[in-house]
Amino acid sequence: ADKIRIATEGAYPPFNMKNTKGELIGFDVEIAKALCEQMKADCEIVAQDWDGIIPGLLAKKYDAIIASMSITAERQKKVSFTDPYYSNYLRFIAKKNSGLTISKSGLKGKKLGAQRATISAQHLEDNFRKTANVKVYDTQEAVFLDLKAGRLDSVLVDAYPGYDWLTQPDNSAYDHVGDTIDINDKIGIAIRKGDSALADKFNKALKEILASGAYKRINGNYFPFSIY
Amino acid sequence: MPDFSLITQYGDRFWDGTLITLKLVFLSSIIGLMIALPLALARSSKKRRYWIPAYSYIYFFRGTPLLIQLFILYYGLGQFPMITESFLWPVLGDAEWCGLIGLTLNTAAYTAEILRGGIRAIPRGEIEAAKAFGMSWGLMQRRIVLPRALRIAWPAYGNEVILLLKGSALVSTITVWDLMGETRSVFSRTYALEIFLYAAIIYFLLTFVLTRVFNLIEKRINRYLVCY
Amino acid sequence: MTPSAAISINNLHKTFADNEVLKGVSLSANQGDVVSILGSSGSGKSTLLRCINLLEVPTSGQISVNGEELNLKKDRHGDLEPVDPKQISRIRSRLSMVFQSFNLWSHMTILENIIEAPVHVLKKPKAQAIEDAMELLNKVGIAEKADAYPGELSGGQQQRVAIARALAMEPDAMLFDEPTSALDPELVNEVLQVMRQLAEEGRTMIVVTHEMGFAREVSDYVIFLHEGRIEEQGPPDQVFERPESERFKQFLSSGL
Amino acid sequence: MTPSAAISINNLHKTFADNEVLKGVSLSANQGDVVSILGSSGSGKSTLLRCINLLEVPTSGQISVNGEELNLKKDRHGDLEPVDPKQISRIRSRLSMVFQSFNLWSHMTILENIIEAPVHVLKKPKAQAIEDAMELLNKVGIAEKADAYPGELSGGQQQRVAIARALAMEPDAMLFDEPTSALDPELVNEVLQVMRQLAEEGRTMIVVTHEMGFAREVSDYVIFLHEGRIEEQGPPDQVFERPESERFKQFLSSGL
Amino acid sequence: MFEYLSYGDTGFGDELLAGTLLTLELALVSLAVGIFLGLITAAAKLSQNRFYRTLAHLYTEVVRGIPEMLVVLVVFFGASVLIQIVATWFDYNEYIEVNAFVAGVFALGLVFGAFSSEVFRGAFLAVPKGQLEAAVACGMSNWQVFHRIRLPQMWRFAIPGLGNLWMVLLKDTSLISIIALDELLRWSKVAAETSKQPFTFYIAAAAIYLFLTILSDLVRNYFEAKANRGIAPHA
Ligand SMILES: Nc1ncnc2c1ncn2[C@@H]1O[C@H](COP(=O)(O)OP(=O)(O)OP(=O)(O)O)[C@@H](O)[C@H]1O
Ligand SMILES: Nc1ncnc2c1ncn2[C@@H]1O[C@H](COP(=O)(O)OP(=O)(O)OP(=O)(O)O)[C@@H](O)[C@H]1O
Ligand SMILES: [Mg+2]
Ligand SMILES: [Mg+2]
Repeated sequence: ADKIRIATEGAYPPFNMKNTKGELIGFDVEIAKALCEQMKADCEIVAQDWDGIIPGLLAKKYDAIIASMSITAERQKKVSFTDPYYSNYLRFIAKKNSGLTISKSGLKGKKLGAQRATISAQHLEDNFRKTANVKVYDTQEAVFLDLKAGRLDSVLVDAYPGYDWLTQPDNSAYDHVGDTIDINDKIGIAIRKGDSALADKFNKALKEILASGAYKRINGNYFPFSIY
Repeated sequence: MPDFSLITQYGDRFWDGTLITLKLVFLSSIIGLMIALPLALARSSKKRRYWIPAYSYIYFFRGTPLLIQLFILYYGLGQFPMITESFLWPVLGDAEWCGLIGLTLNTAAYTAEILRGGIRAIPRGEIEAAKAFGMSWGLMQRRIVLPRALRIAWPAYGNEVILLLKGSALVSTITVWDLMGETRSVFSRTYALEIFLYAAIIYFLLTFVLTRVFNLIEKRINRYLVCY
Repeated sequence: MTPSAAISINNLHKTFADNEVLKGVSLSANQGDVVSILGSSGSGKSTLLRCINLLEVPTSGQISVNGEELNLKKDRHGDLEPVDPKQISRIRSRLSMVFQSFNLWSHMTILENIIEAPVHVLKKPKAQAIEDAMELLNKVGIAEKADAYPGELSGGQQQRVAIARALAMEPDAMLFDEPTSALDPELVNEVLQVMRQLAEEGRTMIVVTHEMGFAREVSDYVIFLHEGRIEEQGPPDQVFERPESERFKQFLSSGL
Repeated sequence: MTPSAAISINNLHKTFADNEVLKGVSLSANQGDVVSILGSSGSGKSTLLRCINLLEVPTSGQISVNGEELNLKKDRHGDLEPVDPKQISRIRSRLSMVFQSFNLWSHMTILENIIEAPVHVLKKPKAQAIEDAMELLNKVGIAEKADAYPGELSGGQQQRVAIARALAMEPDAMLFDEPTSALDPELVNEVLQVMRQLAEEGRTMIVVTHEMGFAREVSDYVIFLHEGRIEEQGPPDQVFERPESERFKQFLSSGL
Repeated sequence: MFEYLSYGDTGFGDELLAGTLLTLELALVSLAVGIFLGLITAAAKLSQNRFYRTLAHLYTEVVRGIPEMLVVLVVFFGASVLIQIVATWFDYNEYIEVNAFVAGVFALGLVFGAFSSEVFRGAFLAVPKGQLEAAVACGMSNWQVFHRIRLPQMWRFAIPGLGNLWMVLLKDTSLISIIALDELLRWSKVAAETSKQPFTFYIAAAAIYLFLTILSDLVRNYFEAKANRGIAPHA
């Protein structure tokens, strides 16, 4: 079969990141590998900066994006998505006992951060930019770094990376605030419009790894609960 | 096919970003020039205790990318409790301030080097004449050397301000909502390449106007240059 | 060498790196004297003049202006250096120098050039300085150029501005370094005319020049420098009519 | 104006913008003639010389070199322009020009300066060119500077190299534009000496000069240009002893 | 803190080195492309042909006026899309790789060309007119005058300006990280985030850039001395 080239970002732990050897690792990467194995396809996974990831797909630099990308109406104007391979929620994180209440008035004048080009950032921009001080960062790490440096009162982040971050020992002074925000955010694999054959292949393989338990095993490597 | 609805939809964000960009460039170029004047004098001095520190400063800021300077200033310093707990934090904790400081320190180094070139190009005789009339060192710098050097260096300085304007785009990486910051955020929702085109046009117009302004001023201050 | 001389120099030496350019020069000019310095190229004329107002610091020797001796002290390397920058400034403001290449400040108009030092060094009120400047410009015959820039003037006009600028300091003495050698013959006459007038007014002047005619006609005293030493000196009649030094005879006969 | 003249110019006009600089100049030089062109500044001497080898294209008139007339045609604006670039190159390579400001190529050594055009324009073999160049350098007395760069030479030496460079083209005629006016008196003599020698060897030379002595002593024919016209011409004896034009008398008496 | 800087699988030392080499490679190839573009553009600006002149000035003004980051993005994505569109006209629907390195070099070269064309123009004009006339007077053809006299002398005036532009170029390579080339700055970012030691890695990157700058100065001094051989410093 043809080679399938898959792009991921490589800076979104624990879903995709690089280790000190310079290799790509993470949930997205493992899922991509499992799907390829299932499809018996020859795959190559490449890293691509987030800003250029959709244009790169359109320019046929690669054929699919498995990079925890939310399925949004705006993106669907440019690309198509497969069935979701996990669901996402948004959560605010702040210092323990920060006393913040999550509402327009409760966050008035507060400094809020998120990663640029994510659903969280769009959520903040759309709902809080008028009343609060919204800052966006090139990477998720930078958001957390600024939270710890005290430049941010709270950050809005995808639930799982947030969970992952909170479980690390040096972040024990922080916790979720407010409820889980469900904006019906589904994460899918992006492919070029018209590439429906490839979409079908992915969808089929996804069903198969869900059934075979491969998905569950990978999920377990990262989270003690199901994220599907 | 360019999507003009983007302009109506995101026009005010471009406008806000342009204002921030202009504010940063205006302030940093003026303050940078103030710093550059003494720096250039120190750099031109024959005394080691003046030129070595000036030279080191200039070398560092010209020899490393502005992006790294901004990162060190913003993320790097935020790592040290010594700084986050000090009285400087209200300033260094703020992204716009960091951007302004970074741009200012950077342009001061470049401008100092340009001014030094101007100082060196002053005919020796004009400086000797100033000495021969009993001018003290300070008076001579103030009345003859700096005004003359600035006139000689003016075209090169104009280039530097344009480079500063373009370089200011990098403050978007430290969460400032300048023109580039807005552009990248809007792009990351729409994935419409023409967003970059619009930004390019705005930047081009700004440099275009800036170039004319500098030429006008040059005509005024360099009236004395008579071409035969 | 009376202490009341306007300018007096005693046993001046100046060495550049290994090159001894002045090898013990003494000279004194009284109030109102015009002293001409002759000599071939490289003989040290400019260096001597530049030492007088410390544009070059001499290696050894004494310099007094109006009876006030310049304080020089030996630095670590044994070279002289000025002790008191204030004294240097004060003395320089009493000695005006007119350079061969004019050295007008090119970013200022003629008028600004002339009032610059009186206003900022002598602290003369600006209105007064302008009035005086216009009078001087009239005197050298280029008042109509007051608002022009130096680059817009011919060489002779620039040199006349340079003289006016020097006069504006109301100096005790004026130093001229080949004030005419950058000019073409027509312009030379213009400038010599102005200098003759100054001499007649009784200005103290020290003039490095190649214009024998001028030296002969205008000076009170002539000095011939050769390889850093004074080879011949005296009133012009004596020096030109009955030269003693062989070198000077040769110099005169080469005629330029 | 015989057609066999080495250089002949007929009714040459040259206008810059509105300024008519040459107003009909005719002149011819036979093989071996030395023609001197005198005239005050701005009279059009350089322009005349530069027209001969088409560094300036004349507005109208004819120019022949060695009997070959330069083909010029009118362009759209009615100005002349050369018809055949090959012809121009060929004629230029037979006329060597020596500039007032030397114009040596500063990125090449003296030797490279001299062999440059013979090798690349005349296609002379390099070894031969070097041999000939060394001979010429010997002739003008600076063979030991062959490997120096122009910047390392004094003015007089540079001018001699410029002459050697011109001679290396084995030209039919040489054009000199004030070859000594950038030099100091000592160096002037050096260069005039070399030119005298060339004249004695029977070279055709057209020389723009301010050196009356040279013009008188060396030339076969003297031309005095004034405001773009020839005001006086003839053999030097006649021109200097019995000048007819008032202007020229005045020019001679100003003496420079 | 320093274990992250170590060389090998446990640290980012080797990655930083690889990034540095890629940075140098990018900069050097862009330099070649940029000099080529700059020379052509300068020639166009000095030509008699009005069309070429206008075109050259337009190119310089536009590229000079747009942030380098945007030039990189526009070239990279614009070129890919364009090539793809052209390919479909010929019923070719397979992917045509626009190599990120090539695109990066092209973008940086475009910027360098715009700026250097001004340096070259000034340098060509600075060659003393008399020396050109001397060449013309010897009967040299236009081409001979250009490549034997004008071009070799031009470098003398151009090298200081080119040196400055090179410094800018060296640092602009960091923008290429946007199109996924792992040059020095991108590795520093990755390392800074993985290790959570931004200060360490940004300072390390700054030090490497400084080192490259010092190296460049030495090389430039060498070329400057070479171009100025035979020309007395005071003249
Ligand atoms: N700043 C300097 N450093 C080194 N040597 C110098 C310096 N200034 C002058 N000299 C040398 O001192 C000597 C005398 O120079 P000076 O300018 O006094 O001569 P001059 O008599 O004025 O000659 P000219 O008539 O050509 O102006 C010369 O040999 C010159 O090279
Ligand atoms: N390229 C040019 N464009 C316009 N005018 C020019 C040009 N070259 C010369 N002229 C004018 O032509 C006139 C004659 O100039 P030319 O150089 O021939 O004089 P000249 O006799 O050689 O004077 P000099 O002795 O000063 O060299 C001058 O008025 C000059 O201004
Ligand atoms: Mg002198
Ligand atoms: Mg002339």
